[in-house]
Amino acid sequence: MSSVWLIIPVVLPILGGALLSLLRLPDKKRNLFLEILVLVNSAIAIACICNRPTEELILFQLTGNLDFALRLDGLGSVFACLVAILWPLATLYAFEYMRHEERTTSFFVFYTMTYGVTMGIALAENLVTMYLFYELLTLVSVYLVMHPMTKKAIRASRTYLYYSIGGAAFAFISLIFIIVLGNTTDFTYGGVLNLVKIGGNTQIMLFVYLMAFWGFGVKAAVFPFQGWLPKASVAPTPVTALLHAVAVVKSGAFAVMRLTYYCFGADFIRGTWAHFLVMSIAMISIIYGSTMAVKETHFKRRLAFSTISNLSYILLGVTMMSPLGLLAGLSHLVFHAIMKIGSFFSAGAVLHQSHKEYVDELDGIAYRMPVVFTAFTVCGLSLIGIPGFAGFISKWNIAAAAMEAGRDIPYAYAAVGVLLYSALMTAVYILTAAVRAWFPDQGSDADALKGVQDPNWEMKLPLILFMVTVIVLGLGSEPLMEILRTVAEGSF
Amino acid sequence: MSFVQNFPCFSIVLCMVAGILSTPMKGKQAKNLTLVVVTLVALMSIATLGYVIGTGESYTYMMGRFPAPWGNEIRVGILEALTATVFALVMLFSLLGGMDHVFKDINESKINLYFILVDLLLSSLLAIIYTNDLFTGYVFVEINTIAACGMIMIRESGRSLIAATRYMVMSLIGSGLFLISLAMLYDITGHLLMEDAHEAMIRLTQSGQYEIPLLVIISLLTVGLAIKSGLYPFHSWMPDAYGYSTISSSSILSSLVSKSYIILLIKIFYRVIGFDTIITSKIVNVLFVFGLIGMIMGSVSAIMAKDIYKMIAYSSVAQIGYVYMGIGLATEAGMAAAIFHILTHAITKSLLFLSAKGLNDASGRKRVYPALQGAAFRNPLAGAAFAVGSLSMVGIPMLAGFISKILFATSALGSDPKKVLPTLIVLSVSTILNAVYFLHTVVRIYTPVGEPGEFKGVRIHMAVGAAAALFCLIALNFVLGLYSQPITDLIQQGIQMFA
Amino acid sequence: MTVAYLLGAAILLPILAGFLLLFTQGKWKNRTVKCLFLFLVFVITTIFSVKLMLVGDYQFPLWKLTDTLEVLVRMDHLTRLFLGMTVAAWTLGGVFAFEYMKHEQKEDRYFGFYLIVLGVLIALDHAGNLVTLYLFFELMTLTSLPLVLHNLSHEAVMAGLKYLFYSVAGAFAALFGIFYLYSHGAGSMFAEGGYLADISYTGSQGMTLLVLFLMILGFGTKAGMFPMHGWLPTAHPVAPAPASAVLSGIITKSGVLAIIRVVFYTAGADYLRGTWVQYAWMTLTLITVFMGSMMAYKEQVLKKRLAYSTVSQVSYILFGLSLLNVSGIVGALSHFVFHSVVKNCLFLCAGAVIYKTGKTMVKDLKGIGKEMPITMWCFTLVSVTLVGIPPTSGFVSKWYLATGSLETGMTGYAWAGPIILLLSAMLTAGYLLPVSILAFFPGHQYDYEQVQKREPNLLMLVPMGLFTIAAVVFGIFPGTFMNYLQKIAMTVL
Amino acid sequence: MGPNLWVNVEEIAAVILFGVGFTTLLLHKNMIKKIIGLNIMDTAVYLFLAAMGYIDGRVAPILVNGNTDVNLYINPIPSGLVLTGIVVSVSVTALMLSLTIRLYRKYRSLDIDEILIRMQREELKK
Repeated sequence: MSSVWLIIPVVLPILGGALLSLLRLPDKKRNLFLEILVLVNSAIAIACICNRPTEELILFQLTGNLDFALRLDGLGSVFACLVAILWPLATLYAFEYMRHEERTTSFFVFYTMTYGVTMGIALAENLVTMYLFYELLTLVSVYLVMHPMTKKAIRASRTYLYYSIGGAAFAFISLIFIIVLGNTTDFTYGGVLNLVKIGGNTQIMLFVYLMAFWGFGVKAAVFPFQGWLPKASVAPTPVTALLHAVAVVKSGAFAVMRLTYYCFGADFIRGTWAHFLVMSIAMISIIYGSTMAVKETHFKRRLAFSTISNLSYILLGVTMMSPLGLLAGLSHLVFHAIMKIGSFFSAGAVLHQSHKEYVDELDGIAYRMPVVFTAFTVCGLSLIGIPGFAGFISKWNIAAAAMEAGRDIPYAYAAVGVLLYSALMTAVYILTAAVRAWFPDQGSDADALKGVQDPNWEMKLPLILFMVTVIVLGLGSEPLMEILRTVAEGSF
Repeated sequence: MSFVQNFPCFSIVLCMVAGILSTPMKGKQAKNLTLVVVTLVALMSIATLGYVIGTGESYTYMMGRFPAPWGNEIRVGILEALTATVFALVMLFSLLGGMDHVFKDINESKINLYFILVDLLLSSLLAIIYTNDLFTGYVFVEINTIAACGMIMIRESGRSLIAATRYMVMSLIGSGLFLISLAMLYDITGHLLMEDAHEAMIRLTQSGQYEIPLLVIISLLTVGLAIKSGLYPFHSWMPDAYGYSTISSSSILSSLVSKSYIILLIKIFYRVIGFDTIITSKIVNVLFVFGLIGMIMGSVSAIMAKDIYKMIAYSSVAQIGYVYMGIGLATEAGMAAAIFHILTHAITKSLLFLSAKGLNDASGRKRVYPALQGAAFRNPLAGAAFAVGSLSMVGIPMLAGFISKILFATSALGSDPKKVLPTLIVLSVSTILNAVYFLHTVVRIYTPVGEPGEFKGVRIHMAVGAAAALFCLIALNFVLGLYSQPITDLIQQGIQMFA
Repeated sequence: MTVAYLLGAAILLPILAGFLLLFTQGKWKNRTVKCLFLFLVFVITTIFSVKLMLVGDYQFPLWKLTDTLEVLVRMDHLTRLFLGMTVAAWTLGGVFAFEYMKHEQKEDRYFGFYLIVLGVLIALDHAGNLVTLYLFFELMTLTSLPLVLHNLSHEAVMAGLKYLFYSVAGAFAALFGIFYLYSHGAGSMFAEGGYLADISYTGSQGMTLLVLFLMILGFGTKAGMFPMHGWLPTAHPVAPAPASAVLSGIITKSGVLAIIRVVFYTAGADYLRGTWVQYAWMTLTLITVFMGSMMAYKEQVLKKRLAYSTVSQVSYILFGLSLLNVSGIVGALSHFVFHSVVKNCLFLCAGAVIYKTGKTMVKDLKGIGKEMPITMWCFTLVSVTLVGIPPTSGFVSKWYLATGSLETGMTGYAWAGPIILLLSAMLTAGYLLPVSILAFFPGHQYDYEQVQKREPNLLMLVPMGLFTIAAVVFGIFPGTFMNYLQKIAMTVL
Repeated sequence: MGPNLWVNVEEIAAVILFGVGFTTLLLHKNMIKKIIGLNIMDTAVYLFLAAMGYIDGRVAPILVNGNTDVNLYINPIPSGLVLTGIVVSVSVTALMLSLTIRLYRKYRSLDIDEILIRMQREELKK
């Protein structure tokens, strides 16, 4: 395939979104238009991934060695593929979810645009391009957070904006260092740093890495920059689910992967103080996220806190600074996306059908909405890391990476401990909700849920698909792991 | 001698003549004349730029009949022509963008006066850019000040009068310092033309004479011009001056006038004193520090500001901090970044002021934030323009601001190692602060008003000229953001031509 | 690969049947048909299992989880022992429940999960490597949860959550060890005698001992070993009686199975012998034995008393294992079988009492032996067995345990073990026999006029009777069985 | 130092005057005094320039008897500069004065602080 095709997955949704804002179609036609657009886009994206064009596609030449360029490599393919598969389903879900909301057209305009921008992050060939799409992602997604237009939503969107832009500002520093002190700005497995040029400034470079880790990590909600994520859960569920479980936060994690393995190079960081620090950051985030999730009783916010901890699982894998670590990060990136979008969609379905927001209102709801709660339970068990579900595989990988790293750096063993602690907390916050839903206390008020039932197929279909995927991947993900392993070793 | 070589001189003279011609005219006629003149100047500057790029070297142009070292000269290089082009274009767009307000804000009998001032201002700007003679520089600095002051006070509200007074006092202090430094410079070199003064300067530095007077001169000169351009902490006059004059004035003042002094400063640094001498004098370090402080404090003040114009005005303080920080890096790359930022800031700040006015119109002329809620829906073009300007200021890729940021940061890496991290960190922090106030406002103007408020159904359609101006400025922002390479190359060449 | 299909059938049949029941909740019009269907499933599963046990030893990967993790199944003597016990107890418990569950709500859900757990347990018994073990261990926890909180009272739900979190926490502690072993080249498959002493294993000794201890502790949670025993007395009594029976009789034993797999099939007894892990483990089990019986002695609610008894008795087994010698293992394995039989029976008896009279407190049981003589005879007989009065089965196992303890020659422990066992046996007598005494000899205030026969029907009596007979027969004729266990013990060391 | 000081007496006076003017312009509250300060400051510079251009024993650069010998006259350029400067300062002074008048008309005060206070009061009234 010619590399010109690469531009399509990025630009088509953006143009499609823009077109939508001009057309002002009635709801039904709009939905059809959007679904087709998104499907076509996903199809093209997957076609690109299957027949990978090897050469790059330069969009703009900024200055001498800086250009906006797209290229598809292994890591990008994984992310792009994930996004391409999840987006059509999420869009389908959103149609039903948003039916009774206002300003749906502008919502879908931005929703679709976000697709293109996320693709841009996946396909970016160099740090500058990724930075561009990273910033754009903030901008297009901020509307989605403020969409309810309540005071709370606007405040949340502002917080989100400041955090993201701020993070990018610090990531920007690393961009500069890579431009100046790297052999090239293109992502290259193993890093691009020119050690001759760096000379004695290794400490500064490590400091810069740390700043960039935090900078890009803001989107991945690493401690102490996690504050925006729970707040942003005021957004409509399709947004929370897709953006705050897949697109936005995963972009952050993806960016950290790019930064670590494709810019600085894992070898450069391994064993330094920066390595210890980033590992600690990831661990603290995990502990913080999962503990707070237990404390939180708002259903969606609880899941948001869970996202915080799970994102740091990815980062924890990444910070093992080994191919195995990258594999671990990647597998959790994929699996967490599926299971978290599944659980968010369940929470959204509950909200949509019954307007229940708090966990303690869920008594017995599972019998009213069996499909939704089966999906939630399956995704939740997967989040805990129960074997037989997808989450176990990725946690296994993370632990294996940590154990491997632990041979040289015993500190990494702590990561396994943290992982298990968090798994326990996950069990607590997921299962208390699930048990409540399935096994209500006898005294609970059965009338509170009168008339609540499963949503229609547009919401159920994605849920069922996610649930099945979680189980299938949990039982047999051998082919996927083989692909991911080659990617993580940089040979894809 | 090519005919094009006359253009710089022509454009200066043309502006003056137009000013004189406007005296008996009615406001409308004066306006048309001014627009024509500004357009002509822009075209001529472009032609000059083309010519200079073509020949690849600068030329001096003798004013009057006396040759150097006695006569008066202008000098045209790439940088001068480029700056003149951008300035003329921004001037044109600013005038177009704020034209209807000029007629609303100003007493009808005085409208022609306003355009006279504009003409004068443009001529003095061009003169400051082109001049090769220090004292001519001083004279036009004063003319610039007078014209600018006139443009502030012509609105004749109490606020604008006081703002003009403050502006005037600060400017006079600045130009006083500048003048005395010139006098001393003349004292030790015996020349006023830049080349000759520079040669004398080289001789002096080589022989090691007059070290202390030289230091005094450099300090006075820098401080004088820094005060005039509003470097923190000499910025107190800015918010009122920009916030309470008619919008074209605000736009022109913030994007051009204060920048022209910086251009003059850079020119003197390179062409008279010699950049190496400047570096050894450590004055750049002072500029660097104040630049950094300005970047932060300007933004902090902008966050505290309660109305949108003051916010933009304080943001100018921060941006001037950026420029001085670039100069303070004491490298050629830093200087190039500073100059690029001057251009970026010129097009972005005018865009912001003009669009802020559009939003303000859509909100019953209220300038406080709560009134602006949803203004972007009532005036879509202004909203979009404000958003683009804000994003550029924050430094979103594809827009001009991002390139300045990249240039600043990369040049920081090439400078004194002690300056690397402070620069980068302050740059990042300042970006965040920028995001806080600019994007806050953007979010605000794009937040629909809940229940039908007082502005229900209000929809502002901008005048054709204003709309065109906004479009052009947005386009310029994207051009600088996406195809910056030619411009940065030109700046680099221009700096080399200085030496 | 017929064995694979057979195995798949044995695992999937109950699971699928369970799901069928879950999806058709409340739609079975005829209860008899449902019970017959269930019985059929039990019988077929049993037949499959027995066929599997007769195939001979085998070991093969079932499928791959990822490119490095595979699900491995294995049939050896240990599997046979556990599998046989599981299927038998499950079938009898199921039959008992046909009657018992009449007075509970939502019995379809109960039977659904009951069947699913059976499938999972069959798979767990077959686990051939640590990952497979862990996989089915977790699934067992989750699927058995609905059995615990079946009646949905607040108390039951809370107990269920407690059960869940303890189990999950324990499993995660074990998981840490699994992670460690795998990443250092161990864990591929179980082997008699362990393989951590092999050269290919790269883990450091200190760390390995630590993770082994964690694994023992973690899997020991399921077996109610101190300090992770807290859930057991809470969770077992709130479940319906047949569920309590299998929970106490079988599911706690899966913790034992897991520990055996870790200690004897992964680490190797030699690896642990004489290390701090052995001492610590032994200490914990002894504490549990003593503490469990003390608590049981103090407890007044019958089912809770039985639950505490489980805590203490399962640690007998663990104590035997911790001795790391043949006698200890034989004692442990025999006690596993005996205790399963006995505890199943005891809980079923308690269930029968509750079913018929609704009495739960020990002091209410005055004279119950006159009303339900067969039930209480069963109760008494197995109680005697558990106390370990010769010639019952309990005596045999305790004899072996004591011998094993003395054989170790470990200073202090060699003697402390038998003493505590003796103490605990006395306490056991102290908390079980008074129940029988109270039941049969209510004293002279008891109004014999009021006595009415309340014996339950055959569906309940037959399982209880069979368990009782088994307990007694094992005690009287332990010879062949003990030889079989001896054989197992020799191979694993 | 001593002799140098004496030789440069005009320059020293100029610098002192400049300081006086500068301070007045910067710190004085009264508008008129500010303007006076401005003028003192400018005048100081002119004095400085004129002193520089003056060469002992020569005459003003006005051709006398058609004698074009350079060594006869003082440097004419500073004088030219002073003239230009005066023009500039006059216009600036005029502008300042006009501003002052307008301010006075509006606020009836010449004290800049007072003016600010009154302006704020006025705005509050609106």
